Amino acid sequence: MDAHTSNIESIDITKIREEFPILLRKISGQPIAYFDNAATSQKPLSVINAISEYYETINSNVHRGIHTLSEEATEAYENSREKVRRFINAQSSGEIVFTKGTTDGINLVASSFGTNVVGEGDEVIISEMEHHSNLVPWQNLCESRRAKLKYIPVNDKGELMMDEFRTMINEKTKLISVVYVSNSLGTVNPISEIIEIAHSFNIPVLVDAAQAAPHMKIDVSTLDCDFLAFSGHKMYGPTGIGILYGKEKHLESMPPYQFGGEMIKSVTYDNTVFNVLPYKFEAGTPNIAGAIVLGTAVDFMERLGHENIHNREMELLAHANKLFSEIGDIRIIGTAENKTSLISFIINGIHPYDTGSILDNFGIAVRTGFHCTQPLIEQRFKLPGTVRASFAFYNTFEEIDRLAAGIRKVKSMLL
Amino acid sequence: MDAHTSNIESIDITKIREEFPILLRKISGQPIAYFDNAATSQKPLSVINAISEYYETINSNVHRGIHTLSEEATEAYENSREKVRRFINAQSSGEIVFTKGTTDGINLVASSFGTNVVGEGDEVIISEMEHHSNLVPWQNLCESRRAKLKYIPVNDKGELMMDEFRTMINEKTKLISVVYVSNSLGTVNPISEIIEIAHSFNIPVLVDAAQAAPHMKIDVSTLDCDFLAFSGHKMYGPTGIGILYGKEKHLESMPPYQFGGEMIKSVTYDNTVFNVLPYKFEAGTPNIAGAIVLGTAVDFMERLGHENIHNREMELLAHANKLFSEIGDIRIIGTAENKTSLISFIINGIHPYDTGSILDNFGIAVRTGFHCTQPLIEQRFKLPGTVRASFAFYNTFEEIDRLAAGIRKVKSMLL
Amino acid sequence: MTETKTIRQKEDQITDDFSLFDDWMSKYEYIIELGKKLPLIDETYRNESYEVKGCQSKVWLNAELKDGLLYYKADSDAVITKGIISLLIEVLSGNKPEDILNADMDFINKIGLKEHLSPNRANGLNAMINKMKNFALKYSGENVN
Amino acid sequence: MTETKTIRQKEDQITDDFSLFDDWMSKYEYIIELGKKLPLIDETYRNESYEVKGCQSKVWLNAELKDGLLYYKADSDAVITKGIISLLIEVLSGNKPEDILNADMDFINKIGLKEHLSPNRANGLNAMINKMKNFALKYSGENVN
Ligand SMILES: Cc1ncc(COP(=O)(O)O)c(C=O)c1O
Ligand SMILES: Cc1ncc(COP(=O)(O)O)c(C=O)c1O
Repeated sequence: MDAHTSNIESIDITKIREEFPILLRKISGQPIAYFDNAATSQKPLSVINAISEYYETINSNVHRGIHTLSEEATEAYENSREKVRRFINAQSSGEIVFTKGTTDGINLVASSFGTNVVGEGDEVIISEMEHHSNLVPWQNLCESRRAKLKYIPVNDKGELMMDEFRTMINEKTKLISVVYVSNSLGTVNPISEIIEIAHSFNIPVLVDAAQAAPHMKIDVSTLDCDFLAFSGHKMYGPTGIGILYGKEKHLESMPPYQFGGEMIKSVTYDNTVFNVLPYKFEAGTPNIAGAIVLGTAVDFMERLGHENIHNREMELLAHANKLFSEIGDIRIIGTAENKTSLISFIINGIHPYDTGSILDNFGIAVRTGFHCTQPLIEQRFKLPGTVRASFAFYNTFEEIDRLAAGIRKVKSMLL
Repeated sequence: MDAHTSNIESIDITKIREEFPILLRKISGQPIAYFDNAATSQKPLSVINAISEYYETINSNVHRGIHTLSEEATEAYENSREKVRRFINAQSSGEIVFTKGTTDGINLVASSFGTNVVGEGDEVIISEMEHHSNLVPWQNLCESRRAKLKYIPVNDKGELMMDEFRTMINEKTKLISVVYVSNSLGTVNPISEIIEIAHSFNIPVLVDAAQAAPHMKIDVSTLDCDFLAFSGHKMYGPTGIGILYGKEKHLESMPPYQFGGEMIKSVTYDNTVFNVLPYKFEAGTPNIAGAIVLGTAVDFMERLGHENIHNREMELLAHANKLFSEIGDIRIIGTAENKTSLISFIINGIHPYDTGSILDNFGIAVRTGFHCTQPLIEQRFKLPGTVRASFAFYNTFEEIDRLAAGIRKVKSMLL
Repeated sequence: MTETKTIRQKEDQITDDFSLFDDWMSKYEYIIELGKKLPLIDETYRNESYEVKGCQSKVWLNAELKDGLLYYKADSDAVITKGIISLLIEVLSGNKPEDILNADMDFINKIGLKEHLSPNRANGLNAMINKMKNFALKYSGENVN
Repeated sequence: MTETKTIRQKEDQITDDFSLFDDWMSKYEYIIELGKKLPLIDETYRNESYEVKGCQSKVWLNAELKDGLLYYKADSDAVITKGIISLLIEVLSGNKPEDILNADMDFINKIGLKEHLSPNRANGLNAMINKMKNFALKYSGENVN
């Protein structure tokens, strides 16, 4: 494969990049090479413009309003929910709850479902590679319930040790919450298998799909997961909006998480009757623009096609891997068979902070540090942090060439 | 006063209206007359454009990033927090927590502070005119703590009965939460007095300022309130963002509300140390665009000036009151001395739904129903709902003339 | 009776009637007239179990089977809602449950109800139709078994 | 000693030095050199109580008063951070606590540290300066009492 041409004809990279105005920016006099996509993706014009369009044409509070704007905003809001339902192939739109983001969704489950099913002496299983957002809520739940939190171990390649996992389950296990794709290693976990095993013991599974949503087709019906959470801002959508999918039977059984407008059916001074799904979990005025425009982000991804996105990103990853292997003194953290387009690495003897600082001066944006997986990086891999370059389909081979050249320069400056 | 000219020279209404693109829309062939401002306000171009600008120039995840975009986004995010701090005159920016909105803020307090201070047999005081968002969280808290929820009664004019309030306080009262401005009556409550009385008994007070923020200068230092919550979308800002102000000593004493990224200082598999204020209460990727652009909304309001906004809105209210009094068969619900620019009413013998439906066909957007204060409307005022016309400074005398004409038409069609 | 006038025919009739009005106001006035004439439901049915959820105004609805045909009665505290439900009853009442279940209620779009008859009605409207069809479902089941 | 070279003078010296570099890379290389020369802090101080919070790299800092003048020692696990703190020490170390408290540290802007020395440093930088000034505050208090 010629490293500098993509064999994906379905995405015209030059053209698609024009849809991302921020990619034209210069940093330190150089065009930006944005490799911090796992933290948040950039947004296409269709998404940016849809926000303006919402505010310029139909902005209004949703539900209960009988005037035209309110009806139009409500329709757009519910249409977006339906788009998301299709996007992840949920059974009903009552299972699609708009949240603030992945963290909000996981906290909702930990609070409303967790306290229902986890009692004293029980056990919750997560993994060693969880993002803080899928770790600290369970630490907190287990502490307050006097339950035990267990971690599926991670091998040196950054893969879950499935044999260990099997032995960790017992009759006290009440909940399993695992990340679909690791944000610091890139590992795509065998989530179907985990769910299958868990269900054979009747244990519900929450999937943290924050890093899966931007990169692969999610199918909650096929996965049969009990809950699944992701964020809009990582999948080309706006900030402040996310999705919690939950099986109807679970959502029905759970108490509301927040209380207020929208989530009630009727209120008296003595008593409140809660609303039906999904509204029971959407207290207060929602992020209306965010929710509607999340639908635009879904449209955008479906226009590109999951297959095309995946293929393009795999080519970028292969190119980067090839260049990195030629540089030397680089240690890649996370070398699983099944990975998304992300490389976490350190240059031997150089602190990630130094690497990131110098790369920034070449206009290259990488993330450095623990990537919100401090125990994984510090306790499991015994590192002071890593440098993470995470690619989106709109990155180019040339940008990756610049990254490789930048790393060589860092080495020559610091070693 | 000539009803059709404003004596406020400081706001050029024709010019300022040009900053609100949605006001040019036609509904049913007529220019929209948007009187649903209490549900959500429209947004000026400066706000709409600031959102696009954020996404087109500095979009990036905040904090911890060392590349330029991340630094710029972080700076803009923290600048906005500082603007909000000044806007409400808080002591320190650690007291300014970005939330999803008023509902989110009140739930945070009910959950993290409420469970700390309210125990079995204790009492919480709210009022009969609370929005569901400042009512249902306390119902829930009191139910789970086996505490008692008491309501400050409302007189026929829609004012809090302060003498009753004084007698309700006792040594079991642990928390008072009251709305600053009623969203369904327009009443401006004597919140300073309430806080003074409460503090003389050492009882903390939360102020629901959702309807105050768009209409008046809020000064938390002068008020000396313990908590105060409001929403961006009602004060010309974006949806999905709000503010919880809390006194540092309270926020320090409270456990986190949500757990995840951002709100931690360090995490190990066994233990988590939480971050300093305000980050302890900002788990997960925040609504970055929303938070930054809330600052733009603050700029917008300060450019207009609280005084100018207030004067203009009082003129609109006076004009509407005058016209309404000439129509006949109208009952206004909420006739307090101190009101914001809002009229809740029913036409005798006509269901609010009928009125709202017909007005919509004249391009007039009002809200009908309980306005998320069902107990107030249904139990206290024994009504099936009201029609609510809530004015913002950008409304015009002509629009109010059309409203009055529309009401006459409704009467002729239905009576 | 259903032989002489099918649901489709009644829908067409209403669509024809409405096509005579050239502004929304006349349509409204007509609907309000219909609303005022709506045969009131018995007091005993004005309670929660007969309430249609999802309308801003209160709507109570009941249905009874007579000789294999389903007859509806309803009331509302809002006149426009009464008018709308009166149209629905006009079309559906007196038909076989099976025919009611199959009705696509397309006339609602044709007469411009959804655009002009005040927004949220879309919700309330669907709720009313659903409740009516639920009665039909219940009684069609009874017929079969 | 402080008579012969004030904080301001040291700042000016550094600003002059930096003005000779015409690209950020030379500035970086200079800072990296400084970093490598930073006198290491004693092992005993490499613990949490001497850690500067708010930097992505670890920074340890201590100060000791000798003859009324304050002397700093520091270390970091990142070289650029070491270089930056070495500049701060160059300017502040060996001065009276009062003078340190009054230093406006304006040279940081002048030499372009904030724009080119990698972003979040703004945070880390402030944290380092704060910690240094806190030492000065503590010892200026001791002087007075
Ligand atoms: C007085 C009052 N309190 C609370 C709220 C809730 O605000 P939000 O829906 O933005 O959370 C509102 C607005 O709906 C309100 O008017
Ligand atoms: C794997 C993973 N889980 C959870 C999160 C939290 O998502 P958010 O910050 O949008 O709530 C992230 C992103 O930061 C992530 O990468």
